Amino acid sequence: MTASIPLSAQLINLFAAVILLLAFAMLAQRRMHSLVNLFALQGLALCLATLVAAVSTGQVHLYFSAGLTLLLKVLALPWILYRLVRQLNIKGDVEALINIPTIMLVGIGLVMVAFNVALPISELSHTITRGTLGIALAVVMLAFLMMITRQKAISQVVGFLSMENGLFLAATSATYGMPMVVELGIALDVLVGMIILGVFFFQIRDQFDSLDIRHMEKLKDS
Amino acid sequence: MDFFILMLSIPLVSGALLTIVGERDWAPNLNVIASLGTFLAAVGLTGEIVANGPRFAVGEQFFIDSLNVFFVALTAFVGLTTSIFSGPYMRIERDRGRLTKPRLRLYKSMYQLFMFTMLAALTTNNLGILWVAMEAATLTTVLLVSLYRSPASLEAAWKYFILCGVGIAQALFGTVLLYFAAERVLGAAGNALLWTHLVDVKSQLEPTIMALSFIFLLVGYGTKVGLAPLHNWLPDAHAEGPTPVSAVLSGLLLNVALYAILRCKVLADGALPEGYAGNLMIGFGLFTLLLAAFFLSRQKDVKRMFAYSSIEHMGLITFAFGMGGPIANFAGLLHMTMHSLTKSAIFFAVGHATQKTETQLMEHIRGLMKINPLIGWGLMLGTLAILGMPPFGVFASEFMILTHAMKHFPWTTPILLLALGVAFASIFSKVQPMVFGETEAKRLPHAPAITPVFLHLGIVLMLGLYIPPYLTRWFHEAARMLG
Amino acid sequence: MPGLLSLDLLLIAAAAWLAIGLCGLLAARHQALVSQVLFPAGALVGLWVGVTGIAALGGDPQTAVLAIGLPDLPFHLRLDNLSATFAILLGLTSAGISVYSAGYFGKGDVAGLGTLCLEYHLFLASMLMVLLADDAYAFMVAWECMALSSFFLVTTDHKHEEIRNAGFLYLLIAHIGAIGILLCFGVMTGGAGDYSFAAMRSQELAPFWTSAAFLLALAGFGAKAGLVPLHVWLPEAHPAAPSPVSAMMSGVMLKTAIYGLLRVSFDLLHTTIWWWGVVALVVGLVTALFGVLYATVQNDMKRLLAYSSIENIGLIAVAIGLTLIFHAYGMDALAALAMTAVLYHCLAHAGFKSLLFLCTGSVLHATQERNLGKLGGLIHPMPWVAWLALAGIIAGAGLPPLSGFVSEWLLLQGFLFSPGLPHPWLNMVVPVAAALVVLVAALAGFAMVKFYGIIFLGQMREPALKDAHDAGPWERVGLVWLALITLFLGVMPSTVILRLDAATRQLLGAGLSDTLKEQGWWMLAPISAERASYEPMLVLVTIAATLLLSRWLVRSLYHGRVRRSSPWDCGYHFEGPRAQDTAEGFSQPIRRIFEPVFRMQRHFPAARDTQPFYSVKVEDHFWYWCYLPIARLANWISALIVTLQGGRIAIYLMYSFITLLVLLMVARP
Amino acid sequence: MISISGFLGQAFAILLALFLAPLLSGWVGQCRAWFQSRTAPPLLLPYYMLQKLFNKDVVLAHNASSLFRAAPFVIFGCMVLACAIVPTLSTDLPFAPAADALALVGVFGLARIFIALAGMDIGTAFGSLGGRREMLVGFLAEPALLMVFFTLAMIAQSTSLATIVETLAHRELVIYPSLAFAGVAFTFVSLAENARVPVDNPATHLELTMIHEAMILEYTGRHLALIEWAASLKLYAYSCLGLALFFPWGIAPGDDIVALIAAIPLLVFKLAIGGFLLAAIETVNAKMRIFRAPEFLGTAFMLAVLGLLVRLLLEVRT
Repeated sequence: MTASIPLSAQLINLFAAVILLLAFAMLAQRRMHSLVNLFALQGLALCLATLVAAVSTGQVHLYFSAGLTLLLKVLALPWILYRLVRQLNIKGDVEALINIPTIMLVGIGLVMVAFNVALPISELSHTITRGTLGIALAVVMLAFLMMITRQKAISQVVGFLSMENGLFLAATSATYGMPMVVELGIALDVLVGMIILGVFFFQIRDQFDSLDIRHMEKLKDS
Repeated sequence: MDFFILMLSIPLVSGALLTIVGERDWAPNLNVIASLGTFLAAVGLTGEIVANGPRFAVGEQFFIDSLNVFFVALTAFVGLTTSIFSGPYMRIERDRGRLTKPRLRLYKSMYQLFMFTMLAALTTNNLGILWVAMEAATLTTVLLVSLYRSPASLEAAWKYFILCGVGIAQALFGTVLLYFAAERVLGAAGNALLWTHLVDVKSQLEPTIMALSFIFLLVGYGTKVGLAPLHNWLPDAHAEGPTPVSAVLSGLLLNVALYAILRCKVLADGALPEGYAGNLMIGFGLFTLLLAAFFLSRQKDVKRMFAYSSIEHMGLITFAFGMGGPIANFAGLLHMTMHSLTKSAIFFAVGHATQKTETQLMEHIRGLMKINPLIGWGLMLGTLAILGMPPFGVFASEFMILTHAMKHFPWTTPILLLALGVAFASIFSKVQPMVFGETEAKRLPHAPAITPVFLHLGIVLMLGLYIPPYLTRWFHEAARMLG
Repeated sequence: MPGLLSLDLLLIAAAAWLAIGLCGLLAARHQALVSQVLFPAGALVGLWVGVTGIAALGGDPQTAVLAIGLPDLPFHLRLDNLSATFAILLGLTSAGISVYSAGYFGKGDVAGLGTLCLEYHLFLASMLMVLLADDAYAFMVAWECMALSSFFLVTTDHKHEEIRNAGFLYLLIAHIGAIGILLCFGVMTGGAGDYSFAAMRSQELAPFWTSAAFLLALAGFGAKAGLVPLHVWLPEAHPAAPSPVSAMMSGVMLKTAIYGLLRVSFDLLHTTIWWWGVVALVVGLVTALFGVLYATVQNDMKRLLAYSSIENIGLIAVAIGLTLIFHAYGMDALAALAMTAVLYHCLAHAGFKSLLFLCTGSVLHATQERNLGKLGGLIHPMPWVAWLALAGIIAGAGLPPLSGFVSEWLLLQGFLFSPGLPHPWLNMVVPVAAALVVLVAALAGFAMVKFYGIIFLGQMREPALKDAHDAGPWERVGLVWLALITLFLGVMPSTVILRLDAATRQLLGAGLSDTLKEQGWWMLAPISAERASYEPMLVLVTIAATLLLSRWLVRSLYHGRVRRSSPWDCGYHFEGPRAQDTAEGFSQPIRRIFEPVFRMQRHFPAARDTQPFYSVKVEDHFWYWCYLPIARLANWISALIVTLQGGRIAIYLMYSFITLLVLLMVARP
Repeated sequence: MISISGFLGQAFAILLALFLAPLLSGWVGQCRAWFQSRTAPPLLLPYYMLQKLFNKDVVLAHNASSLFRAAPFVIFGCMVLACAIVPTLSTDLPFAPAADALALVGVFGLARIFIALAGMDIGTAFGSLGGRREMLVGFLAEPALLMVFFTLAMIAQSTSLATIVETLAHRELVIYPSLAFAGVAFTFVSLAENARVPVDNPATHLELTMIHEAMILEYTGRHLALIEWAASLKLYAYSCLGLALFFPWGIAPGDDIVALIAAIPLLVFKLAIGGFLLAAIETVNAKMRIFRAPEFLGTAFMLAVLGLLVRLLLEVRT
């Protein structure tokens, strides 16, 4: 069966696998700098996957999409994050809530769930990249897991952005991307969101002297 | 001039304008005037739709039918009254030193932008743009929630941002899946996310994908609606933001998010076996209702308590839409309207009450009737209205929901009874001593903006006793559209 | 008035009440205007309602549709014999209470008289609308307006925390009851969401759902009427409210609940199952016994009356249960007898209980004291109130020749003729129930003697009581009016029952009029004169004649000399008022005999106490067995649930995640 | 409706009651004295007492109210009415439909309330004590009495006393076990209601045990006379009731003058026996503690209910 898959599909699958791998790496990575690096790499892989899809299908808006990803996920957001990390002087994350091997195990379980859920859908897809839908879902879930387990505000945000990567991968793999206007809107939202978050980090540090989200557990009912 | 374009451009332009001119003495008036303009445009649009039927705008990207025009009118109206209320309220906040001029500028511009995003979300025909607008609504309100820059408000805003961001990301996944399903029927042309097109082919959509898509959409937008257990951001954001923001969050944002779910439900119903989407919504609705009722009994902060009350009502509305059918849908729509009007009125009254007593802790608020009878009566009547006491309109919808549930889903009624009973006891036992009783607090010199409170309550009262025929027709049409 | 139906006249009355209320709000600053003009005007409207109701009895049902209400469901109104009966009750009783209020609220400084006037008349108007409503929505709106306005009336004096708590408890139970009623209507709703009563009447329900509807109605209306165990609000709310309001609530509002129960179980549901009757009978008996026992041990005069109202509602429920049993077995004549007892007791209780509550109002105004332990001897400064209250307690104790006896007599007749029920168990149980009813009636006498004797007789327990003043002219008019109603109902039962017959006939298809018509107006013999008869007029005349004759004879044959001296008291001279029985002391035998029924905390003086004292506190078991456990349970659950909101964002994210995962795994189409 | 002869008969019955009642009290007192080996007071002692009391001035406490002064007349009126209702000589009484058995209980209740209230009026220690105890006895005795009537009413299918008596008097000789129960219960209730040993003792002012006497301590002169007379009327009414219900033979069925006249000596004879038995009961029993009274009356109630159930179980054939 493998032989029948065209090269472009094999490439996209490869990049998807890389994205998944990077998601795992981010789950395990504790140093903030490296985390941002990994995020940028993930963005790059996504960009390349979109590009391959664009080349192989010849759809114009996928080129735009790839370009947008490059601009936003590979250049703009990592740059903003680097600046934040430097200005806020964040070195590494504190010990995660659960130890890393356990998280990894949970992550693997999630990947299995995601594949299982996506399987019936993938079979319906006519695109060359249908197998990657499961990977995309897995990336979303891993990002989710990362957000749950991290304790620094900034790493939560990286997790959030990684989740967006997973969503874009899904969009690309399942349907060759969303309509242009939607993708632009999404990109704008992400960018604005990031800027607002940047402002936010400073406010949080001013108020709490730290970006540790454990300081933000005052509002509760119990 | 096209009312639709006018309605969307007024808040956008005035938002920009308010950012540019900064905080001047007349800025609050500009805010009100802009809201009034939006409201008038919305009224004009409504009249147009009622007279001529549904229409498109900007190609097919926007679509206004009897379902959303009703939300548009409601949103514009509550937006107007809230802007009227926020004038005196924010002035008092500034005098108390809680807010500075730049923040007031931020408040007003963000307020207008928020109105823009919500109106856009309501009127768009494109489910992708709907998502974008919902996300934008979150972004604009995050800054409003953290307006006081206190630790608590920052924490609330952070939670709001992250939880809603994550939630909405799932909605995006759902949208992608929906697009995926639609593309198989409608082709890769750009109209595969247009709701009008989707509705035409809804029965041909692939059930497996639609089920998955609806789950993601429900969880995603449900986070914004405040469905338990995805509701955790809601009480924090409501309690820590300025009161006008609480009023619009509760009165409008939740509605818009629920509206998004409703649009998706119509599609899911077409593609999926009978009752699938409905049962999910019934489950969420009941769970939310019950949980919120018990949360209510432990509240100390007045705004937080009413935030939980919003969760409770959202649960009830979700339950109503989950039951489906003309009566329940009608009741759901009516309840959304009533809840918006009543809850924002309550928040107005609560806002003044907290300003006068300088605390949000209920045990320290006493004798409002003595401090200012209008505020006292406003809060008391508002509370009774929200608790479903006739002759207020909330009762009309609860009446239909409960009787319909008894007839068609009798097993749910014990849960409804329990939840409504607990909610009643919890809220009323706290509000009553706040309103009644003795107090040492003196009357404050500020004149409260009490008109919006009684305007809202007056409408709610009227709708409880008499729903004008055109409104009825409109509701019916919308209810029919929901299936 | 040509062209106007009785229904229109009643609607005009409701509108007039509303208008009076609004005038009161607008004229809030002119206390004299509000009290001396508006309240009497309200009384006139009440009279109008009563007269219209009387005129409407026996006529065909009249219907109307108002332009307001829900879409597709405008307010349907209907005036039939049942609603007319209760409209009479409402109109005539409220006329007396309103006149009384003119005096009561005119004196002293009543804060917020304008709002009070609005609430009061809104209360009246909504009660009238409850009676007229012919669809579920209109009924519920009127019903809850009634609850709401009465809640505000109860909390008129909201400075005191216990009054606020009483109001809260009242509204809570009323609301939960209302939801029950609503669900009951939900069961009966016609297809396609037709909420009108007409649609419900034509609806065929499965037996399970019919029973569900009945039980929901019993619970829902029972919460309002004060059936055990939903009675707890009643003894709290009645003392808290101003006396005219207590009178209105006890005398009229509780009856609207009875009206609702009758409407649902005999009109809207057209099948009757025998065990419903047993349920109502048992609940009613427990309520009546419980109410009367607690009434006897109260030390607060208004609480005492409140518990007595619980007792009377219990008796009414017993009668309803009996009616249901007879009706289920098709014994129409007996069902009609029991139904007449229901309606008659509603009327009677409305009269005498309002009268008694208003008397407590006068006492309260004159002495500022509700505690029986600080009253006494008030017959001297307040002869009007005292003598009129005597009529109230005689009726309340169910003694001839006043109103209370007639209904109890009818009820017992119903019990007596029950053998012949085709159910052996019922045949056994029913006589025992009758015995308990008699016990209740006898205990009611005890409670009434305590009430009257401690307040009005004996020596004054506080020196300040000497300055008490009698009721003013407005108040006297109100009291006399209610006393006249009590007397009229007592001595003219046949006349009244002949009119009420229309309502009985409407509900059951049978009535007492056939037998009654053949007899004179003075005679009440529901089955036949050989089997049972009662001629209250003759009783009254005989006693009165003997009284006058013997007095005249004694005076003319002997003399009428009187000397005054100190009381003899068996030669002891414990002159002070402390020697009399206290309120606690008077009820001591009851506490002793029925000890397990009460939750008592007693303190006995010890041998070495320097300041020995005795105290006893009687509380309601239901609080400890029923309400507090529920409250604790709810508290416990909520304590558990709030841990969900623990403040940690990671946990919140996890909820979201788990929800998603669960749905993905479980919710497959 | 009301025939002249019936009306005359009614008037005669009332007058007879008024005349015979004190005599019955005197007779019971005399019998008691014999049983206790005392010198008996004259049979007509109650008449002398009444005469003396009517002649005396009324001495009222300073704070006696109008209710206190009115109560003796009301009580007297109630008792006269009761005597008018109870079929003594004939069942053809125009007043009989005025009140059936239930209403009769009501009339007794009315009298009881007035006497209890009058007792409380002066505000002395004994007065209110008496009132309280009277009501205690009352609420226990009333249900028992009604249960007795219920049993009888079921036999006769009527609560009208006249009908009951007629049915019982003219039935074929069937032994009703339920009647036995009812009879015993009725005796118990009558003892309690008429302030007799073992519940109360009319002949003593021993403070701690008084019921009836405690309430009327403050009464003097004509008021006391009326109350004493009313008390003997009550005893008479109860006695006649008992006789009519359980030994109904000899009561004239209609306005038959001969039977009516024949009924008088029979009634006097039956009353004499009854009074003798009452004195016997009062002598062989000891007065019990006031808190035993509930047990005593509870027993009566139980017996009456048992009678009812026996009636339902054994005698009703459906």
